[in-house]
Amino acid sequence: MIKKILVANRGEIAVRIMRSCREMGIPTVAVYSDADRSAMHVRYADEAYHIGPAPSVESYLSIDKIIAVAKKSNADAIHPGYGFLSENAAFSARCKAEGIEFIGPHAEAILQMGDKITARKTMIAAGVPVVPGTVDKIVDYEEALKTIREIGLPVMIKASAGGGGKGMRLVKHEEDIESSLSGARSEAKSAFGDDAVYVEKYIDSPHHIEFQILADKHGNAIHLFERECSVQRRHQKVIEETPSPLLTPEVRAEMGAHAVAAAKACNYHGAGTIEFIVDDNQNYYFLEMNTRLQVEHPITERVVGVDLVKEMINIANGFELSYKQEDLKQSGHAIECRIYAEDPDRNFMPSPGTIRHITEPLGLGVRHDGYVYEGYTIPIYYDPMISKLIVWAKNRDEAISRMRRALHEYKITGVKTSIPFLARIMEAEAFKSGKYNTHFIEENKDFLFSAHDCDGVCEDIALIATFLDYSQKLEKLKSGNNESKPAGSRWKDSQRSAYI
Amino acid sequence: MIKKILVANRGEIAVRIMRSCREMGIPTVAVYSDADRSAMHVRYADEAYHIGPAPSVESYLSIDKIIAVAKKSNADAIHPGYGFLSENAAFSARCKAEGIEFIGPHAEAILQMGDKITARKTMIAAGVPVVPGTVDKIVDYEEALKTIREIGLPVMIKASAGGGGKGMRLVKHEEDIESSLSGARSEAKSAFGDDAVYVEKYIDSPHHIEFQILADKHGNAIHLFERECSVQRRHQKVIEETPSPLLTPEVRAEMGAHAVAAAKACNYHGAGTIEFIVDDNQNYYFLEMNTRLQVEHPITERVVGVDLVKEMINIANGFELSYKQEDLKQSGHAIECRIYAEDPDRNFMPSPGTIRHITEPLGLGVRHDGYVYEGYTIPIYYDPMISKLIVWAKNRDEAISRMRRALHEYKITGVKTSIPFLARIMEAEAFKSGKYNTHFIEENKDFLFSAHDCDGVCEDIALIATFLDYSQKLEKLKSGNNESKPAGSRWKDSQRSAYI
Amino acid sequence: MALEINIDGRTAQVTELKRDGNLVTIQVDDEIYEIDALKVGDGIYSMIYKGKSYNIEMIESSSPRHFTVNSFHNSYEVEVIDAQTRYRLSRSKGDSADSGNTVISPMPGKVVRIPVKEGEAVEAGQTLIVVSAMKMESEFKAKAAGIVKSIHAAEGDTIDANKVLVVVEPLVD
Amino acid sequence: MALEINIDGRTAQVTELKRDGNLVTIQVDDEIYEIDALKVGDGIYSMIYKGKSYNIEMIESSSPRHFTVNSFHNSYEVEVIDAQTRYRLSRSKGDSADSGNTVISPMPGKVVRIPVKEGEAVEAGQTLIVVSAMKMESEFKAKAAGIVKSIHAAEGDTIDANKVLVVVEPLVD
Repeated sequence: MIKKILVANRGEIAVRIMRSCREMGIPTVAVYSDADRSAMHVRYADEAYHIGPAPSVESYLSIDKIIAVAKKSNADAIHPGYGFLSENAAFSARCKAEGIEFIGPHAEAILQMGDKITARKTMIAAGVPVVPGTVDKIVDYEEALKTIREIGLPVMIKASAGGGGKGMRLVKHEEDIESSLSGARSEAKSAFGDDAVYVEKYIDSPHHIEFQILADKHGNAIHLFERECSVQRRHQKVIEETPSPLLTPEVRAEMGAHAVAAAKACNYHGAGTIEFIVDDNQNYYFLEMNTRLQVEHPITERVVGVDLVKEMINIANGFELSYKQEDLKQSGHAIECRIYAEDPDRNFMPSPGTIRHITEPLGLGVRHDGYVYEGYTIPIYYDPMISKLIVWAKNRDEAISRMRRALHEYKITGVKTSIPFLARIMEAEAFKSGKYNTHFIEENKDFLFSAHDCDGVCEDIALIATFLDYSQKLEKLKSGNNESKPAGSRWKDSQRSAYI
Repeated sequence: MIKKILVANRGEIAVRIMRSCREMGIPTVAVYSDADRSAMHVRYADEAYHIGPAPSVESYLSIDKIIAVAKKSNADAIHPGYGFLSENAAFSARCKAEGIEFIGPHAEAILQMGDKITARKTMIAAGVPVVPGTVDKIVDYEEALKTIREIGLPVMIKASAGGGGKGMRLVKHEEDIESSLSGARSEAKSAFGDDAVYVEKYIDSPHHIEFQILADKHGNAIHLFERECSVQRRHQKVIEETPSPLLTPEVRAEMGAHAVAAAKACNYHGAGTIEFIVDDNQNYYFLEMNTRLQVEHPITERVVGVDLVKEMINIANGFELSYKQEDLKQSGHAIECRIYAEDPDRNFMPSPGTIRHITEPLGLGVRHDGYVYEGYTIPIYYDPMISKLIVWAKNRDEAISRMRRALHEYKITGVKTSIPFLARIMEAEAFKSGKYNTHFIEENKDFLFSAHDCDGVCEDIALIATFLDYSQKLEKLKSGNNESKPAGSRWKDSQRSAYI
Repeated sequence: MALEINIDGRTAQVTELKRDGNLVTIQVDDEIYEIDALKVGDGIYSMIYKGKSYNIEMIESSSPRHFTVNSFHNSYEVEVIDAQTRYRLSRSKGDSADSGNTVISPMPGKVVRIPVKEGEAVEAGQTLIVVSAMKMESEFKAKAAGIVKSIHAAEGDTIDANKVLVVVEPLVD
Repeated sequence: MALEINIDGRTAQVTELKRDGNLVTIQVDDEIYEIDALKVGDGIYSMIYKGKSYNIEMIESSSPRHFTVNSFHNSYEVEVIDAQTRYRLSRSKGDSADSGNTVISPMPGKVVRIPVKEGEAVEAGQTLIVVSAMKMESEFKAKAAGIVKSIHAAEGDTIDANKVLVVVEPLVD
């Protein structure tokens, strides 16, 4: 039985994992870099150890340092969260060698699914549909040409070790094959140290739909239905929902069965996600497997009623799954918005800084997974996601209304965020009707970046607020008090004392 | 169709009602007293109007002022929340007379259920079990003596117009009947202007279990199962949960049917609650009906999956209920803790003041309904409840663990709160086992008010924190900066700038 | 710097030995602590000591020297003892000034009633003033018999916390 | 007091006529507003005007005079125009100083690369400096051809927001 868990992560996911540990009565150990002494995961954990400088490579990515803290603190298990070391086969193997339970899959499964060509082969053998394309890596132009003619243009050339769009080329014309092939290979070589590439048919206007799976160490595997993740920008998910507005019950059941088959094909244990690419006619193809907890796991938790982190810990403990497939059903509808510290109007440029004020969205059907607090400075070294806003309602329309309401409540100053942009998505016809694919943001950008109609009053009110805020600052400067923090308290106080 | 709703309330319930209105696309109107300009409901509403001085009687209880704002703002409906005017028959009648929809029952139902003797008679006629006792009011000693001998001692003498423990006497010995009767009558006369009293058998160690009902204007009524409200102090609910750990499915179904019968017996429409007193053997008796939304309604919403405020608005709109009894079931377990600004160690003395810091509990299974924010001053004029923390989990044990976790996360400074006391309740054996009744707090007070074991370190750490906080204050004073607000920012900042 | 601090009845000597950013070395009576203490919010401290993470909430009480200190599982009543407190303690032999003959408002509120007059003789247990806050009335009573020396509020007044309301001159026995 | 404020291209005269607590009378160009304006948090205003309740978030941008002003549905870019700004605007005929020849960091970050040297001739569109923040690299390019006049950062430096990084002297045409 696991007695103490080191969480090898930071930010909202570290806190989220510690929440489940606390509910299970398992003490937690935080690790933190120089930039994170004031971070919430350090405050939240039962123990906290410093592991090095701010850059991840010297702290959160340092296997040796993290193992050393686990030994020092007598943690007998490590949860890697997502990102950082979560899909690092060497880390999983090292934990095993050190006698520490890695709360995630064994190294072989990570390797098998991490290499895209191997993963494709495994899926083909398991009877899971894959995007039409090559089975083995492509080395020369002649072979590429032959294969591409069979598949038909357009195609994608992809790095086998790839991810994040690197080593990837869209080929529309035959004359571009040669240059794209060599470009992808050299990019793959420099990015991943491996120039293996393969070819897949290009699916136009695809949907990105993934299935959550859980598998124990006794060969049992179940799926927890799908997540629709087609609202993306720069290959990054922005909004996720479940159920998918696209899938029929029949296709859902079929995809779920394939997801379970995929997990069994690599002797998987733990939580994982099978990503599918789906066209408008619900033809679906295995894209890749994420061998970790996903950012967007809470929408599944809400609609299926399962705490995925607790299940991961139970699986790591060697327990059998506590659910059978037939126990599970989707109830109601959930949507997640990722809140980033960024400026949507300036090409989503990151906006790190100090949080001056937060009013968090609360109330019926709202889950908020965050880690920032008033006075906290978001470091420049890590991901700009500051929280995830998850709503549930009995149906999709009500869930959209609730998300609009929650976004309306969410007030934050000090940094710019994607909140106004997300609110616009909730008002976009294509989103409201559920008829959207991965081109949604691109196709709707005029609407998403336009301002609302408002009588002239709104603009004048904004001017008045600016006037008051700025003139108060000037007064502060004049009175010699040039602290930037407590702007306004005095004025506010004077109002209050009049009331009491 | 209702087009604009005035919310005649303040605090968390005003905000909670406005949330549902916002999701439905219905604009809201806030009213506020002198003490509430900075209150959240004023910030939340689409419109806000000042209605007078801080004392409720001159503002939130002023029917004329509220009606005037409704007319001025063209609100065509009023939601009264709980407390204030919510069970005021004259207000319901006045709304009707002014052509404004009162989102709650008609005046007759309020009157019928507000007078306890009439309510008892109505229930008896409807076949709902009531506590054994008198049907009509008791006027003389002889009659009282005869009745009490029939019922058997001990008994309660209660004011018909009563509430809040006023005009109530527990009688254990026959020789006390005469003095208790006259005492109760004179207290009832002075408190309610009505000296009618009645006699009920005293139920020892009772459970307080209530059923939520919804009834439309077309004669349809359903119940939404029970809430167990036995954790009380001074007749005030502290913690509620659903399902009740006491009830068997058979008794639950029977009580639910009686709750529906009770609602139908007064031609009720809207949301209401039938309170039962239940002994250890699950014998249950009608106690009273609350003709409004209850504080603890969110646990029902979570377990049944219904937004009660939206249902109330739909009913007011004249719609038929959107659920049939057989559509509803209890899924999982929910617990609510009421968070008060009070000092549990000083006999729960109120602790109004300015909120200096809040870290709100978030994450899986947590709903938080609050209204205070950092920098907000809780006024001295109104209820000390600052928020409600609601958790859900798939079963009762997990719900208790989750509530402990949520209470652990909830950090608040500036005012004292009941959080540490509530956390102790979650650790009390009687609560954990589900075997408790309304004497729970009294019977467990040694445990609930004792300190935890902790190695000497905890105490020393508290001393060190005190040292740092106080010495920093002294430094501020010396450096001439005697603003009380921004304590610490400078020190914190100096740390941070070293990181970036 | 050193402070004398009373915690739930125990009086401790707390002395800062060294400070380097948020790393402080502090002696509490005979124990020396090297502790990483970070103020993360107004009254909120994150402390790391020997790898353990502690969260401390400091809530100011009846005076700037009184705190309720919460660490979730434990709640302590703490008082910083300065020269004035020490003098008061020595004079009253352990009774604090407000316990016997002075009513100090523990919270903001509104004065409902003052059933005594200046110069009036009062018994122990007699109600001196009734204050209402948040729908709850609190009665403050004389702890010992005496003469009402001064009254610093009037019925209907809105009062702040920590304000002297009524002073009773105890009878000399 | 009066201020000139630019909002999404419009320049407005904003003048305070009267203030009584949080009730302020303010003239915006020709319009006079009697408004109940309460600061409820750092950068958070609750405004009530003709019964309507507005919530305004003020987020400081690239300088203390630049704000992003959010009112949920609308997001405005606002600049307070002081004497210095006015001079700059008049001189550059509408182009703000940082648009043409000066790279100012819009956010804190780390300098990844500076592929130019002082004195070097650069083309329009040529990358002057690459800054990384939150796993994302931003390239800042020359808006017009010119000569690199000065560089105020080095590779590997951690920089604050609103810092001048590179100045390019435009070619005179």
